[in-house]
Amino acid sequence: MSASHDHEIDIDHHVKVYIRVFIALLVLTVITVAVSYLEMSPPAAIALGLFIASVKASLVACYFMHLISERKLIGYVLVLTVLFFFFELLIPLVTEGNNLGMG
Amino acid sequence: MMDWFLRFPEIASEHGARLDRVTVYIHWLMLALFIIWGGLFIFMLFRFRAGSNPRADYDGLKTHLSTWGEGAVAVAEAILLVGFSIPLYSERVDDLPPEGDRLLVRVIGEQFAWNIHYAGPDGTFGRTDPQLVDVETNPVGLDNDDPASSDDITTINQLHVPVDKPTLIELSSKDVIHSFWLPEMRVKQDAIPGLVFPVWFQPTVTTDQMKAKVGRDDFGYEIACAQLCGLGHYRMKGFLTVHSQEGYDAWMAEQQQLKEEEGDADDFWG
Amino acid sequence: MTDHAGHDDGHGHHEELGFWRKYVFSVDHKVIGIQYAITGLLFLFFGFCLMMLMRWQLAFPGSPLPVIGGLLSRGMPGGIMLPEFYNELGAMHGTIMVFLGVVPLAVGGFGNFVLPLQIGAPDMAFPRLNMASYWSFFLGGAVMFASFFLPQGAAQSGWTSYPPLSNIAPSGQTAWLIGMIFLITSSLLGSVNFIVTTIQLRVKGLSFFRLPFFVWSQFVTAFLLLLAFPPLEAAGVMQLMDRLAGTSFFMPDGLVVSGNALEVSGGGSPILWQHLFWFLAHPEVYVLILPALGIVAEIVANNTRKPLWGYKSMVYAVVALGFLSFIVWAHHMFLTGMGTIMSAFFQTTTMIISIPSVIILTALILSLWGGSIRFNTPMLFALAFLPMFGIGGLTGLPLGLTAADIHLHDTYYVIGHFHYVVAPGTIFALFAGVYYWYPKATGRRMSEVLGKLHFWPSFFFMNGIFFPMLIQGMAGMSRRMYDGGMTYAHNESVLWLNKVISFSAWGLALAQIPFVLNFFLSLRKPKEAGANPWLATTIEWAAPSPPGHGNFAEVPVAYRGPYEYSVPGDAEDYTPQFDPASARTS
Amino acid sequence: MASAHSIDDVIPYTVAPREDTGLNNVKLGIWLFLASEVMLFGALFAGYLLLRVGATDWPEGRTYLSVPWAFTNTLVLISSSVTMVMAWASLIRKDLGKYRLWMGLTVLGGFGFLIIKYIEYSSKFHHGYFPETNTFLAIYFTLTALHGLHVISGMAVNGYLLGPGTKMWQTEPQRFTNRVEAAGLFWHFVDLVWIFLFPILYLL
Ligand code: HEA
Ligand code: HEA
Ligand code: CUA
Ligand SMILES: [Cu+2]
Repeated sequence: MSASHDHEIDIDHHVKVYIRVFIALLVLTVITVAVSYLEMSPPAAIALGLFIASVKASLVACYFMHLISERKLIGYVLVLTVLFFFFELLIPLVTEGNNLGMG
Repeated sequence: MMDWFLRFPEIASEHGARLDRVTVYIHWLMLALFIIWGGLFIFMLFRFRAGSNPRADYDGLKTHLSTWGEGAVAVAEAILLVGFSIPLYSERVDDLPPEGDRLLVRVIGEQFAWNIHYAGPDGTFGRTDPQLVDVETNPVGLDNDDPASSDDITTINQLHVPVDKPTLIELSSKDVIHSFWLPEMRVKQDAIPGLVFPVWFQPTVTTDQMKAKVGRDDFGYEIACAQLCGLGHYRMKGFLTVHSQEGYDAWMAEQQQLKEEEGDADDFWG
Repeated sequence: MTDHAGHDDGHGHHEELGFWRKYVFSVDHKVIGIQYAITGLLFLFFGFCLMMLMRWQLAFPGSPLPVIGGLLSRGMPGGIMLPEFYNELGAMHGTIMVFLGVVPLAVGGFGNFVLPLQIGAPDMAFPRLNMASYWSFFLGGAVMFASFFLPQGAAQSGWTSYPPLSNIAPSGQTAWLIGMIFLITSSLLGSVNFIVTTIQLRVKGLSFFRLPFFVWSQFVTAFLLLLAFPPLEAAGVMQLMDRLAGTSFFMPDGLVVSGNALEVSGGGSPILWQHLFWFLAHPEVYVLILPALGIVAEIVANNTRKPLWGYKSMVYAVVALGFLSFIVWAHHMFLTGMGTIMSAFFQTTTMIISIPSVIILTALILSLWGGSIRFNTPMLFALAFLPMFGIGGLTGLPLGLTAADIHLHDTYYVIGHFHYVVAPGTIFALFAGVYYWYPKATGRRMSEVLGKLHFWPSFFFMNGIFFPMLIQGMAGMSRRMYDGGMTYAHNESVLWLNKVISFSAWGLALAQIPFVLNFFLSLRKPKEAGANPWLATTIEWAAPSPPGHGNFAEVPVAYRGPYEYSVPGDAEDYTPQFDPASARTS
Repeated sequence: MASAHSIDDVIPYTVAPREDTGLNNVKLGIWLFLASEVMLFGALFAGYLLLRVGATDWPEGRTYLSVPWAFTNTLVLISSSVTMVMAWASLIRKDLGKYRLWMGLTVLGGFGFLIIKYIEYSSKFHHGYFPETNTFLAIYFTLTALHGLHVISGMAVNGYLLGPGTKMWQTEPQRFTNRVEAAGLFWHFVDLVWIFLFPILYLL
């Protein structure tokens, strides 16, 4: 709980932010769908789709999950996790990017 | 000396000795480390036992020579890696023998046998289809309506190749993962269903020569399965025969002959 | 949550719990630790028994096994082992030893019991989660054990469970997957607990660089479990889907099994499983070794009566090891059709990861220099660990070079490599830990005579088992061979070693008798060990033996580093972390 | 220390943060748990990529799945994330009544999501689309079912905190607020996963 560093007066401000984030999320969701109807090459579509999703996810993480004002330690844990997450994504890369298949 | 100590199987391929050399070098490194560390270890156990050294020394060893030791290990590993292992492996998987000067064979693993498929004199493989597979009569699922199939030879567990000429194998599997292993050729590669992998080697010693060399008349090269593939894994054995070029040609002619005699029914296996 | 909670202001108030709450569904980390340890030891023993059956078949292929064979009629009709049954034994020996024996004992047992004590904590941060973790493990173990009684027996596709073989295997494989999901859940709950406990519950003065090396090793281990296990859980779910819902995650198009085209949609990839499996299983092998290194470090410091040499570099090395262990996994897959670039990458990371291991081992060996070495039983096991891990680790190097691995992959050389690390390595360290912390857990000492009677024959037989395997592997003998490799002519010259190995294995079994006797008979001795029988410095020795509820009579404070032995100027040759008085203030 | 519980009263930092880390145990614990969840979904995501890249042809999500339903579900889940954080904010304002309202809405949102998921699933089955039909549907069902399980777990926790769990507010308000915050973190994470699943499965 963040009570130790958020003062209770802040909470009204917080609530305002939540509402704004909520609206942003709604708008971005509509954009995601709209964009998917555009005629785009698959790689571009995927890149754009994932980009919008990442923006939305960051909004949720930063504001609803209070990451933006969270303690450093949590940040370290997440940086580590994200790094290992990228190692996981090496899996398809290793398999597809460089294998000997001839058929 | 290390070769003797390590007791490799006989060696009969052009690249095999170079692979073994890496194994030998790394074992020298290991032995050196083990002897140095082990010797020091035994010495210290003796020298610093409570009986002879009743009060321990708070600071212990004062030199940091060991860092150099660790550095040396790293350097040795780097040399083995960059100088030997990476290029040798690259040669295995990238420098495939070019068309023309090679024998191309398909090997398809199944529980628990190796199906061998030769393109025959026309050099093209007939079409195959998993739907056509019949364990008894058509193990590789060869489509006999395809003209290219007419001279194809299929055998079970019998791989015949000429000496001193690269053999390129297209390796695959029908059911589960197997591993195609020719110990004397220093060839091992997983056979994974859904994928086809190239494997190649250039035999240098014919079966007959090897018989003479090891002094045993019943000697034969074996194909082993190295990957657990079910209850018959332990007996999924095939045979590799390395002929002289003439011997190989004669064998191939004989197979063609047999195939014709069998007529269109291709329930032949050798 | 319970209602009969004491409304008492004071700490360490002892309330009476019923038998069930005290010994079975306990939330006390010490009880849970002991539950884990005993269950783990029993599973080790069970895994050992499976292996002894296999060794019979390997030494005397096809001969009926007297007496015991008759009892196992499903797998051994007429006392003669069936190949399916051999495969069951192999797969389950591996699974049980790794996931139900060593990890529960090393992490669940020693981690739970010792870690909170060493950091001066009253318990784990989440005691109920801790209990849930044990019971989830227990359920997983029960499922695995029960799977032997399925009509077609337990899993038989190796502990690695490679599909498509495992996809088309009998129902034991489903039980294996369900069991694994329980075990993974257990490890996840446990690892969250260990990390939070280590970070949050360290007593005053115990900064990270004053933590005993054991705590560091458990801390890094917990991160490995936390982040490496989920991929296997995902893979397990996918394999369950393949087996139960008819999907084809791991099955490509066009499979033909026993001459019949398989009716599946296809499109899957068998290699995907291998990646997800080894993404866990390589870090997992460090899970097997790090706690062992931690135990050995504690015992070496204590019995050389001097600080560990290079403590800081050991800490950096163990962190580096943990980190790197996530990017070497594909060295188990060199022969799955890997190209030059990827194999170069994984060979390189594998060579790099050997360096921190060399650093840790070097530090431990050089710690002996200038020591005043006491050769008690824990120390003997800890010392033997060093060269045994040395052999195991060194034999990992050729496997990490593809040029050598082409010949050695899937041979007994690999079996020899990793058993040297886990059996005379980890198992010895675990024995050392049992002898070392038994007085803390029970208040009683184990017998030194029986201990030495346990050590020397075990040391002898362990090498009798595993050294010949390296020779067999070099000669080209494949692993997982039901008939011990006698089908193949190239194995002929090393077949006789099968008997040597098997007799050594049975000898090793006999060598465990003094241990079992010692373990149980010592329980009947008087509780005279006292709080600090080994004259040690770390904080667990400040608590009474056995520690009561809440562990410490008063909350300890850490005044100095963990291994202040033979401090110049101090009268005693040890200056505990928790002791305010010392000649040298640090 | 009113109504102390037997084990918790000896464990430090169950409620108040530790000075040097600035965190209490629960907060750190839930984040670590979420880290492992990232790796869990990450593995499935890696599997998805591998299967998709390796496939000869890969159906567009739209051919099997209903974008309007999934779009609605995205809105439902996002809204329930907002109500969750509002529930927590009400506790900070010491307003239990508002808390009940917002938390109730959050649980309702979970129900809404599941109902829509149920409609989607049954229409798939109705059309003869099953996990075994092809790899795309296999990964679709696996991912969404696993996500659905997370939704159900989150609802169970939230339901407990809405019902019997509220008792704690009377005795240990701070601790209760911490619990709601931790439950919220989990719930937002479930939302976050869906934010990725939606485009990956339905749109791309
Ligand atoms: C605890 C377990 C453990 C540990 C610590 C290790 C450590 C290492 N392992 Fe091992 N490994 C396994 C368990 C382990 N392994 C298992 C279970 C398998 C097989 C799984 C299966 O297929 O079923 C396996 C398989 C395996 C393979 C795949 C082989 C194959 O299938 O073809 C490879 C390949 O690179 C490998 C490499 C290594 C390396 C480089 C290390 C390095 O980290 C080692 C570094 C250590 C050293 C270099 C030692 C330093 C020594 C000294 C300083 C000298 C000391 C001397 C004295 C004291 C006298 N291992
Ligand atoms: C941690 C892991 C671990 C451990 C400790 C061991 C220990 C041993 N293993 Fe195992 N083994 C594996 C992991 C392990 N193994 C794995 C992963 C495989 C591969 C499986 C596969 O192919 O899929 C394997 C495979 C394997 C094979 C190869 C089978 C084959 O390929 O066909 C063999 C062959 O001999 C073998 C033998 C042994 C022996 C002799 C021991 C001995 O060292 C055992 C010693 C055990 C003890 C000393 C325990 C003593 C405990 C007690 C006495 C308890 C007392 C109880 C109380 C006080 C309550 N193992
Ligand atoms: Cu085929 Cu083993
Ligand atoms: Cu490994």
